[in-house]
Amino acid sequence: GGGAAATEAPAEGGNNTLVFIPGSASNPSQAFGFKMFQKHAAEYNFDVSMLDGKADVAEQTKAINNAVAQGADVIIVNPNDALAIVPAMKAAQEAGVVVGIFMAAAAPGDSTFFVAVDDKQAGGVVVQGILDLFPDGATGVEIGGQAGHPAAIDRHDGFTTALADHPEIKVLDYQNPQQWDAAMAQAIAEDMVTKYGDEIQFVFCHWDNGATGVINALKAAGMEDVLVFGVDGNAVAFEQVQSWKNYNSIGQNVETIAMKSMEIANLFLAKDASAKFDNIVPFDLITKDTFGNFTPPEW
Amino acid sequence: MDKNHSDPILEIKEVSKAFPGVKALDRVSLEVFRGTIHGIVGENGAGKSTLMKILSGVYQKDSGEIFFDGNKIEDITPVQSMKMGLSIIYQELNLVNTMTVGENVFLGRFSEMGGRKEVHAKARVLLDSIGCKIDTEKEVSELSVSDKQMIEIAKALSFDSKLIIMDEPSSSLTADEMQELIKIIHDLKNKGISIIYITHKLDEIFNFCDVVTVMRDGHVIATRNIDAISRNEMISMMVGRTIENEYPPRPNSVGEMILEVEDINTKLLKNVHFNLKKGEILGFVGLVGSGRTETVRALFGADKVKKKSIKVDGKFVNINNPIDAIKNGLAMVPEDRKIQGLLLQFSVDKNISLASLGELTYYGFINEKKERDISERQIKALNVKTPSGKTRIQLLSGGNQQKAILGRWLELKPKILVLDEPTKGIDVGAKYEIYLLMKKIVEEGGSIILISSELPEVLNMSNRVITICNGRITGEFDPLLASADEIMAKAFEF
Amino acid sequence: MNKKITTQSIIAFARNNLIILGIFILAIITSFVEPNFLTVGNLQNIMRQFGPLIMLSLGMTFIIMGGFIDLSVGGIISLVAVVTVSLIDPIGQVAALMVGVVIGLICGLLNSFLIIKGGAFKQSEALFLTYGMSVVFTAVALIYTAAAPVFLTYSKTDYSIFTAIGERFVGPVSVSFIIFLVCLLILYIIESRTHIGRSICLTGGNMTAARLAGIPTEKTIVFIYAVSGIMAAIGAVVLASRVTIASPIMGKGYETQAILAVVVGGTALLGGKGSVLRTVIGTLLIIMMSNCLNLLGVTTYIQYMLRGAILILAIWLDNRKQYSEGN
Amino acid sequence: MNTKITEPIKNIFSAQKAPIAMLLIFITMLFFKTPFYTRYNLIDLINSNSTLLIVAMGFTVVLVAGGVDLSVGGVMTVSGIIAIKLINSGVSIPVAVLVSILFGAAIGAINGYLTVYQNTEPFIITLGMGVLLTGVAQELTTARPISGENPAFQNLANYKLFGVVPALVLVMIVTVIVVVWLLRSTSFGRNCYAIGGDYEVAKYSGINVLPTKTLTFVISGVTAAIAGVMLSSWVNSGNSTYGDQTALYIASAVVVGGTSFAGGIGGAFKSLLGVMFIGILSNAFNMLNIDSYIQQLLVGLFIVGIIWLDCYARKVKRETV
Ligand SMILES: Nc1ncnc2c1ncn2[C@@H]1O[C@H](COP(=O)(O)OP(=O)(O)OP(=O)(O)O)[C@@H](O)[C@H]1O
Ligand SMILES: Nc1ncnc2c1ncn2[C@@H]1O[C@H](COP(=O)(O)OP(=O)(O)OP(=O)(O)O)[C@@H](O)[C@H]1O
Ligand SMILES: [Mg+2]
Ligand SMILES: [Mg+2]
Repeated sequence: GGGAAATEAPAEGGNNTLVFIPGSASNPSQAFGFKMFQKHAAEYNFDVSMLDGKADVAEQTKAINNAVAQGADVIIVNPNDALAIVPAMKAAQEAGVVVGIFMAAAAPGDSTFFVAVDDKQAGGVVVQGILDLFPDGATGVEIGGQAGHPAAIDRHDGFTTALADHPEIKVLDYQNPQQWDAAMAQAIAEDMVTKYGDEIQFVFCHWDNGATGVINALKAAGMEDVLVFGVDGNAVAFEQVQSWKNYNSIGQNVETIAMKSMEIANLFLAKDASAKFDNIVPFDLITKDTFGNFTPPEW
Repeated sequence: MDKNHSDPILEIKEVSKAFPGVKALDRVSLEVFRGTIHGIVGENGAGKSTLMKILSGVYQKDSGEIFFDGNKIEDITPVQSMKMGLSIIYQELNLVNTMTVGENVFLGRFSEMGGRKEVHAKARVLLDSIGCKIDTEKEVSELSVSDKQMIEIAKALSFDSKLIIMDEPSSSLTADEMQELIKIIHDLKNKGISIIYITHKLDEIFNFCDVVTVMRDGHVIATRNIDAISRNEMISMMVGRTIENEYPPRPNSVGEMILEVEDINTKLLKNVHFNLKKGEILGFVGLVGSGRTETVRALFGADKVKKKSIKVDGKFVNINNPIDAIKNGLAMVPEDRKIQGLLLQFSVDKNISLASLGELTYYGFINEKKERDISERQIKALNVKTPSGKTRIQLLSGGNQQKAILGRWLELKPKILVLDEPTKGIDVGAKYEIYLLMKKIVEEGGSIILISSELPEVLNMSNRVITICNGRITGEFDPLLASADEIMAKAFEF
Repeated sequence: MNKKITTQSIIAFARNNLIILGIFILAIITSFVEPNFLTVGNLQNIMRQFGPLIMLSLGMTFIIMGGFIDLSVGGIISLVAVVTVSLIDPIGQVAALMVGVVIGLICGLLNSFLIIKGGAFKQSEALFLTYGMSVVFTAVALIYTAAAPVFLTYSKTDYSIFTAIGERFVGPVSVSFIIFLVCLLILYIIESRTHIGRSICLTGGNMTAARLAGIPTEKTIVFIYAVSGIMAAIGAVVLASRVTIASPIMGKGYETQAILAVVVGGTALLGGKGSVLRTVIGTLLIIMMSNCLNLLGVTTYIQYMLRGAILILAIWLDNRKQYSEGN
Repeated sequence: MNTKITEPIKNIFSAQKAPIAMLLIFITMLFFKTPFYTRYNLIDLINSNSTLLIVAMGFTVVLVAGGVDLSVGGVMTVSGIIAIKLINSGVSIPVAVLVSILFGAAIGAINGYLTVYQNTEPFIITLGMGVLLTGVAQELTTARPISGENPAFQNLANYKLFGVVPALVLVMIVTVIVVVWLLRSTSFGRNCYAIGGDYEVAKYSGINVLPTKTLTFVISGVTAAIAGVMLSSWVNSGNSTYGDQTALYIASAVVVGGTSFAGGIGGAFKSLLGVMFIGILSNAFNMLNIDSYIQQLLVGLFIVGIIWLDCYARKVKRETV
């Protein structure tokens, strides 16, 4: 046991305890993430459990403190808000807990390490994808993820940065729905279709489930040629890659990230000098050409 | 006249007030002298309460002038009026149910009184002075109506008032409490405090008022010294015509048995049993809280009971809710008109058709034409004064509201009609109309159970009375043979 | 029949129909700035966006008219959506639809059972009971799918009914809109012509008096919650058909939107007075507002500010209108 | 004399479900080997529920006076953001905190004006205000979290008095004491009970109902702002998503505690119990490692159960035969 507060850490079978704290247990990618932790826990000698961040910073802070109280050796957090849990994570580290950030980037010191795809890079990939289809440039729209969510922020920033070098690509409109809610994404997409019509040649939607709504909107308007980009690489992404004329998904392999998180956590627990703070997992760019190379995940 | 009479504490000059559709006060003038008890009488809707509410600042007058204690008052608020020395006991009870007795007495004056302890101590003193024993820490919601009335009186006394207005304070007091109230009123008078006393009980006017003002339809008809007016004169001024008798001749149409209540038991009621015959008016006599209302509510299926057995027309019936009761030919005009009787926001039409709604429904659909017919018929038959059937019932005077509720039930031609305090707060004229209606109902073969806290009413209207005391039936009388004293003795029996 | 149109009558009309006026002004401004607003495509757009919310709002109207409130509709949507969509493959689309509606009905009955058995006849008591039930329904939905969304488009069997609800048109009118019209017609007839409809108003007006006069108030409560549950279930089906995804938290926030739509429409929150027709107007305002603001290129942040401000304004103005009527 | 002692105890057991349920949790947790009873956890339990408790205090005042304030979440968020932004731009901490609190008071005043003076339905108006404030928060931050740049700001919540008691807890305790005192022992507080108990009666009894009731909204705005600032200090950042779910959470906790939505009944201490009950419940669930969806189900059932039992107890009391 590592937690300072843990008077007697339950040491069952000599395994270390890992507490996974998703931003919200209702978020399918996080729910799947927990499954992956459970699936591979034995390989990495962990007993895993989950405390819910309940889509609220104060709740997530509570959960981190509860994990410390439980004497967790490792806490893996998917943040609701990259900044707000920093004090709690620092306190946890001071108590001797290894704190990893899951599927999001972090600043050094805030946590012990992070494992994620580079959400900022996703923007670059999208720009490249647009240029592949429209070498002379194109116009389109961006539909962000949940307002204020770290992944949504990074994806937008990365996209904006990458676009700075490509004035031939023009983003007509950018809107942030309130939640990761496909219905909201669809309503926004429908209104954008009304407003810009055929000017829309591509849509970058920050998550594949939201892109489902976008595709519904495009279908209704008969705009079957529009290039749609999503992020996640979940099951629906594989479906959409096949069923929509131009659909690409920037896959983040949750299973890989979960395994990597446990691997790195073990390095830190062993005080291995090779343990790194930043652990970027490469994207799986899922397109009509590449989808056969990957197995669709079950979420 | 003693010397104080020459010095008015209150002068009202040509005050008018209109509500939408009603001219509630029409150039009313009135003078109240120091140290007098000034009675005000008048039919329902005469404008008595409205005038008082203007004085206390709840309503603003449309025109006219008011002088209080020599000062002209204009656009006054309730706070200001109290500070000036004018306090009022409203007709509708005016207590916060969720708070304690002590805090209610000094409502809004918590820190003035010096905090929690002081509030209760001072309230104790005040309550003792009017002979009221209620615990000041008790929550008002747990009190009976008459206890609440006493708290109201204590509250009014707690102000250093020069004029106290009492708007029907006696409507729910027991005889003992009434005596206490009269004593208090006299004490106040001796201290030079003036009192405006509004009531529908004419006896009270003659018992202790010095001056009486009669109002009708928003006008002051006359102001007289009490020794210069007779009861009949007063009544004819109130209703605008002479009334020979306050009660119609007693109906005499009693037939065979219709209702046999064998055994009602609740926390309060013990083996309550009685019967009712066709064409009979059965009066219930008892003190406040004796269980009269509880008995009829249990009969009507309004409340849960431990046990009851009821026979209608010789057959046992199950009455678990008002719907069952109505199916078995029962109807009830409840005692609290506003809370239990009326849908204040709804039109007169909808209030009247309420109980007949089932009859008007065919395959789930309401026949609206029939609904209007019913309402028109009842408005006409009962002479309900309303601008139209579409008027919100809230805007009608108490007597007319009560008639509308009666109409609601009469449409069903119930076999058994329960009237719980049907004339409470209703003027003489409207009362008489209701008595005539009762007579008509029984003559047409209906039966009535009458509950009233006004003994003369029960005695004059009933064919038979039973007394209830503490949840038990204590006696049965023929009002023609028994004396009022005899009956009251049984009602007090423990 | 030739009433003169005076300025006064125009002002009176405006006063009495502020929300309709607001919708018109919004539409006019938007159509000037964004000509695409008045295209058939956008009107059809609005029609479909209208779909899910209006269903709940219609059910919520009965609840609020009866003097109650139902915060559980969000949870019901989530639960019905995931169960219905996931059942298409195992039991077929018609049976799945029926199961969905029955679940909505059961949820509604459960609410009314709690309210009646607990004697929770105050609006505030019902508020918290149904809030708690919403948490419960959502949790059941989460447990049912283990938080994963289920996709209509993954179905291996026929899901043509859902597709029709989600995207088909009959002439210029979307199928979901036709469903709405049918529901509206039925509910309006119930409200204005039937015994149970009157009972709802009477119960909302004064439950004690209504009960004593023989109105079946408890049956009425069961009825309104059952209707609300069923309408939420229909809303869930329309929503899932439209988005083609059902997620166990997709209903979140719909309950407050529905309440706002009902009250902005002019149904009194305290009960006793209102109409499903008013709710249509209220819902239209909410949907149009987001459509227009999107077309005007207003960012979602500002949209939120404006939405809050306009809702407050609508209720405040409507209130002033009633206030001046009352005097 | 005897009743003075037994009455409150009797009251607690007949009317108060939250304390009993809380007691049950404490007893249950004795039988499980969890870190529930560690000093760290118990302090954290209080510390991490402090911001909610602060909001609940003002919320209770509004409820007692017969209103309701669903904009507390929005006020929290925006006032936290204001504080952080001002401090980051060089404004001194006390001034920034003061401005934030004044902002809360101003929103409370607007809520109060609209609902009390204009006689609109507070439930709906404050709901709308919450939506509006969410938009304001997003606009102020462009929907990104902003971090506090002045480390001293963190001390506001995190400074440990005597090395143990976090400043946040201290602020919470002071707020609770002030509100308990306000409601129990001041004229203002008693007038709130009167207004909530019966508005018309309070009016006719000479209580200045309009300003008093408006003031309750201001107080709610102020406590929400204090909570917002403390939350921002605690997590050293501001974001438009904070307080997203606060209003209904607080409302149900307060009602579970025994303060009535109908007004006139309840009190600050009851609300404290209600909030702590739900906090302890979820802490105990976490300590027992109960699956998070099952947790949600159980919390829902607890809320329904307790409120239902309260309703049922009242029903039984009404209908005793
Ligand atoms: N707030 C109001 N709005 C509209 N009309 C009102 C209002 N208050 C009173 N009225 C009407 O004004 C008239 C006078 O009513 P008021 O209450 O003063 O009569 P009252 O003499 O006190 O009768 P009662 O003996 O029944 O108490 C009645 O017609 C009543 O319907
Ligand atoms: N002093 C009291 N304190 C508390 N509750 C009381 C008191 N008196 C009566 N009650 C309750 O209030 C109701 C009043 O009793 P009930 O109405 O049957 O008496 P009543 O003879 O009709 O008197 P009333 O003139 O008040 O109608 C009953 O339910 C009774 O339990
Ligand atoms: Mg009167
Ligand atoms: Mg009675």
